[in-house]
Amino acid sequence: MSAAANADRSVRRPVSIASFAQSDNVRRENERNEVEMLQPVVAEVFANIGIDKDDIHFICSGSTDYLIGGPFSFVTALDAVGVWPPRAESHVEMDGAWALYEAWVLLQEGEIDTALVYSFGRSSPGNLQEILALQLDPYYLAPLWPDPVSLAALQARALLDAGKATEEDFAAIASRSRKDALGNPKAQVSNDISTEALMKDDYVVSPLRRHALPPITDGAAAIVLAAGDKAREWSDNPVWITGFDHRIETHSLGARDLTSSPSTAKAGEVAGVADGAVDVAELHAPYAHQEIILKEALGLGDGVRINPSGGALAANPMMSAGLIRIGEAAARIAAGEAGRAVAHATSGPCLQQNLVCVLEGGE
Amino acid sequence: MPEGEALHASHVLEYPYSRSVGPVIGAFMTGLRDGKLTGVRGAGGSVIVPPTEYDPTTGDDTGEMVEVGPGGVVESWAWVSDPLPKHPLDKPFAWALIRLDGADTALLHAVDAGGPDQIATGDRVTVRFRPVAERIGSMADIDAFVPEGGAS
Amino acid sequence: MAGETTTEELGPVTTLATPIRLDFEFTPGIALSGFLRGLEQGKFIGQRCPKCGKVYVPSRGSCPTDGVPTTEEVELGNAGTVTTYCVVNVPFAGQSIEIPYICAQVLLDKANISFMGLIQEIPTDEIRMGMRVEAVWVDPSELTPTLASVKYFRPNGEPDADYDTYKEYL
Amino acid sequence: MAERCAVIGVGQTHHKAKRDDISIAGMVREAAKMALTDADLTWSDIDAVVIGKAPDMFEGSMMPELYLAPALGAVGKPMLRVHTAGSVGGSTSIVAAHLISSGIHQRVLTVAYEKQSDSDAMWALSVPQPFAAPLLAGAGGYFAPHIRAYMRRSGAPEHIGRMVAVKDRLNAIRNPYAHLHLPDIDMKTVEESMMLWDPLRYLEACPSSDGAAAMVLAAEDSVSGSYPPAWIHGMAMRSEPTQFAGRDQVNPQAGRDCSADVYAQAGITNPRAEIDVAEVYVPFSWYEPMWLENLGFCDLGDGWKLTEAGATAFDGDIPWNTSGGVLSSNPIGASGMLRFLEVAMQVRGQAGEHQIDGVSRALGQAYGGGSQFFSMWVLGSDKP
Repeated sequence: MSAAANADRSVRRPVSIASFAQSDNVRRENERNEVEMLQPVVAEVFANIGIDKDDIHFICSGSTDYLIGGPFSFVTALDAVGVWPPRAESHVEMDGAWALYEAWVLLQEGEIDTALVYSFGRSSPGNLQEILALQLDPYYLAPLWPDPVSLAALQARALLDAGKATEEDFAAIASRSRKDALGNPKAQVSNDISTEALMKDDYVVSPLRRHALPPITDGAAAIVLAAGDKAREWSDNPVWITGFDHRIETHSLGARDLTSSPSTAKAGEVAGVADGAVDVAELHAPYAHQEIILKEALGLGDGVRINPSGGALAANPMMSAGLIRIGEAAARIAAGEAGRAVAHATSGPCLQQNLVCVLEGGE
Repeated sequence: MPEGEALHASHVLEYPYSRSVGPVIGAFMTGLRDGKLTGVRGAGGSVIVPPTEYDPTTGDDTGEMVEVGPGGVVESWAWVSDPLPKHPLDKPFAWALIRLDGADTALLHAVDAGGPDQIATGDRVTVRFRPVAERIGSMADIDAFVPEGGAS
Repeated sequence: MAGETTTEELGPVTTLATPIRLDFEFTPGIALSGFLRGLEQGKFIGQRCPKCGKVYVPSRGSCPTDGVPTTEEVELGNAGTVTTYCVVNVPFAGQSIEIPYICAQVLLDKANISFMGLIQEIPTDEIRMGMRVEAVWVDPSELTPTLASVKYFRPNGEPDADYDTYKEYL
Repeated sequence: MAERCAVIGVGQTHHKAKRDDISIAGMVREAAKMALTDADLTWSDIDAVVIGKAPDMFEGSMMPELYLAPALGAVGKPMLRVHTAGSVGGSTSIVAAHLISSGIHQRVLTVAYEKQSDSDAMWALSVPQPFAAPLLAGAGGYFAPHIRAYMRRSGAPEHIGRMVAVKDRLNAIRNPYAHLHLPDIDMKTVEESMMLWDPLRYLEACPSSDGAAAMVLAAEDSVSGSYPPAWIHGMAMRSEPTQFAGRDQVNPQAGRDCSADVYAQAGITNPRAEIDVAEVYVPFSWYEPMWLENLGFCDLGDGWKLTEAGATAFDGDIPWNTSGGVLSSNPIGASGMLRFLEVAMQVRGQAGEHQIDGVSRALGQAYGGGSQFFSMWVLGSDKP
């Protein structure tokens, strides 16, 4: 842990990402229900470190009812864990990255040492373009059914108009992401394709071409957090969370500067991103242009390796894509490829809500 | 049971939600029905459109309603060449953030511009309401915005 | 423009109708599909947890207490016990049966979980906890992969089950 | 070590079948502004916002915290959205409290709401899905068989449920924010009310309400407001599976474990003697005697005897649901927080007509789903 991070956040208790697992990310999980999709992921996240559910002190999950069009999907999902005897457990109607935040908060108090965090979502049963329109103001916006691609396109246009990026930049990000995804067995979209070739894609909603959009993905992910002795017991080289924060912006797109992300910048500042060199960043940028905005907000220079997993352009399972960023960033440190990494998650239209988690290896 | 044998069926989630709007949104919707665009004055004097009970940044209460538009400036836009079934127009159109004259924030709506080469950031557009008899006090009372001068 | 006249005539707008319709392709999942396909054949098919040995009918694919997949299929009979019940007297949207009627938790023999079933062929004031019942299936031509294949349960004439045999399922 | 945390502001809407005078944002602001005023704070004093509600299908607005962030002064701040079924109002309060007890924030605003009249509660709670069992019973039909099981186990006479229905409604008359005000209610009117799910009658079931609740929580060195702070002495959540072989739905293990945890934190060994007032999630009258046992206020099978003896009445030794409870106001997402909030009001001495004299310790409880999710806290007037 860097000295600066320690000085700023001396009250914070070190918490480690002890284990991470994710399902294959697929276009259509058409056979298994949520429980059946999640159960092997939970089993794997325990098996990775040789523990079972009885080693877990707190459980927190992230999901949303609207993806499959039925209330209380998080309720039955608990069967994938087997919460018997009864467990301290909670659920956020948010990406699992925020569930991880809730668990991390609890671990700060020192009363408990371990937590299981998981999230899941099948986007394939419904029409995501319509479903996500329901995230918008129910009086002024949702009745017009603006789809998330169109809203992202408004943001991309603003970025182009501001001279902060070109359409080639979007394609270059997609090209790099897909190429990196070749090394990620869990990725959904991966290939070796040049920026020039991608520029031949049609617009879906101008100025966004097909490659600048995330795939529609079904998937699930899980992380085990450990603090204190448990962290060292479960890993010889723990990956520590050394900074963690999240912020939200106003909902009204017309009251925001869409070319910047002050909420990411603020979360990054509180999380202490700038307190040390960043080797790797896993940014939850569902749309290619959003990576540019996030990089700027976090002050990440060209030396920072962005989304070695392929990022959300390679797989974007709703409610898990943010949690996976944290898992992937931790995996890079655990693999010795990075010493310090930044993970980011987003929610809402045009990066309305953002979370930043700083991870470090070492003692 | 082997893989590939799960049952499938179509599922429709449908409800005719009816929302009470309260005084501020209600004033805007009433204005639409009357063929007017309104905003609300925030604590710092800025005019917020569409109007909310609260300042979109500080959360402070907002104040008096003020008339804005009918014209405004395109702040950003996105061209939809294949409208989705629920979109407000069934022909190609632009979504746009439009800062109406007299407003300090932008409103999202559709612009019936004709083609992607007929619209640009900074363009002036004006509101086109539905016929009086079709207006009910909803965002759909605005048929679309159109380029000022009536290009299409 | 209509001007103020419209508002004078209609009063200010106070409500907004925002109908929402979303279409989904639904799947109950693999384990539950096994149960539903059983219903289509006029059978109750459950699954046993490999760890605790309990039989879930239906199973959603994972033992709720152990968190492991339930894989072994178990075919159950038609008979079961009413563990508890209520008499429904309230009309509500989506209801298809004439009130009053009996809703009971039915524990099928050899199963370790009860499910809610309709009880017929008995006056509502004669239902009791522990009553032995059997499933009455719809005509074979009408069997579907839903619980609607079970027309209802009715008393099967056996003496009531001893309270101790089902008290853990209350 | 956990930091001390206290409730320093409370606010709630007037709960009604239909708040047709207000938008969703307007409704949550009504409660939130009241809580801020109570704490003598403004939006800018708040570090983070935690919001909770039950299924988004009630209002047809997905993850509405995104839309509500500016309405709750959350712009530029952390905002969390909790959903744990019916216990959500309690869980939301607890998640908010942990932001303070963990030492991360100084002042947190927490809000819970439901605007059930935007749709229909029965529909939103049981949206029909393919292959699902035919809709046999409706909401109360899920719980009525468990009530019957309780009656069988405990030997409770039938009039106990009616006593609870009358008691909570008479308490509600003291509470200006309660949805139902039924001054003429008595045992006879309850008995004569329509039988819905035998053994449950109309007046023994909760209403469907629009409403919101809000609290401001603060760390020890950030306490403000004119009423004394209500200190958190213990808080916990517990969940168990919805259905499993041998599950006891009358006296769920998760509820017993949750209260045991909270009592241990608060140093309570005899809840009936050491808790002055309790606000407990009782959506159907019979859940009072059931939860009396589950929460350890008496021995197993004796809950109904406490109710019958008047122990839980307003002038009893352990008044339960002085606000009128869920039986009198039920905006589902907010119902749990209203329980947590009422005990804060009791401890702070700001409950007006429904104030019990000299409350130094109080228990708030919420449960949800099919009695498988529990959240509880114990508040006290003394610093823990």
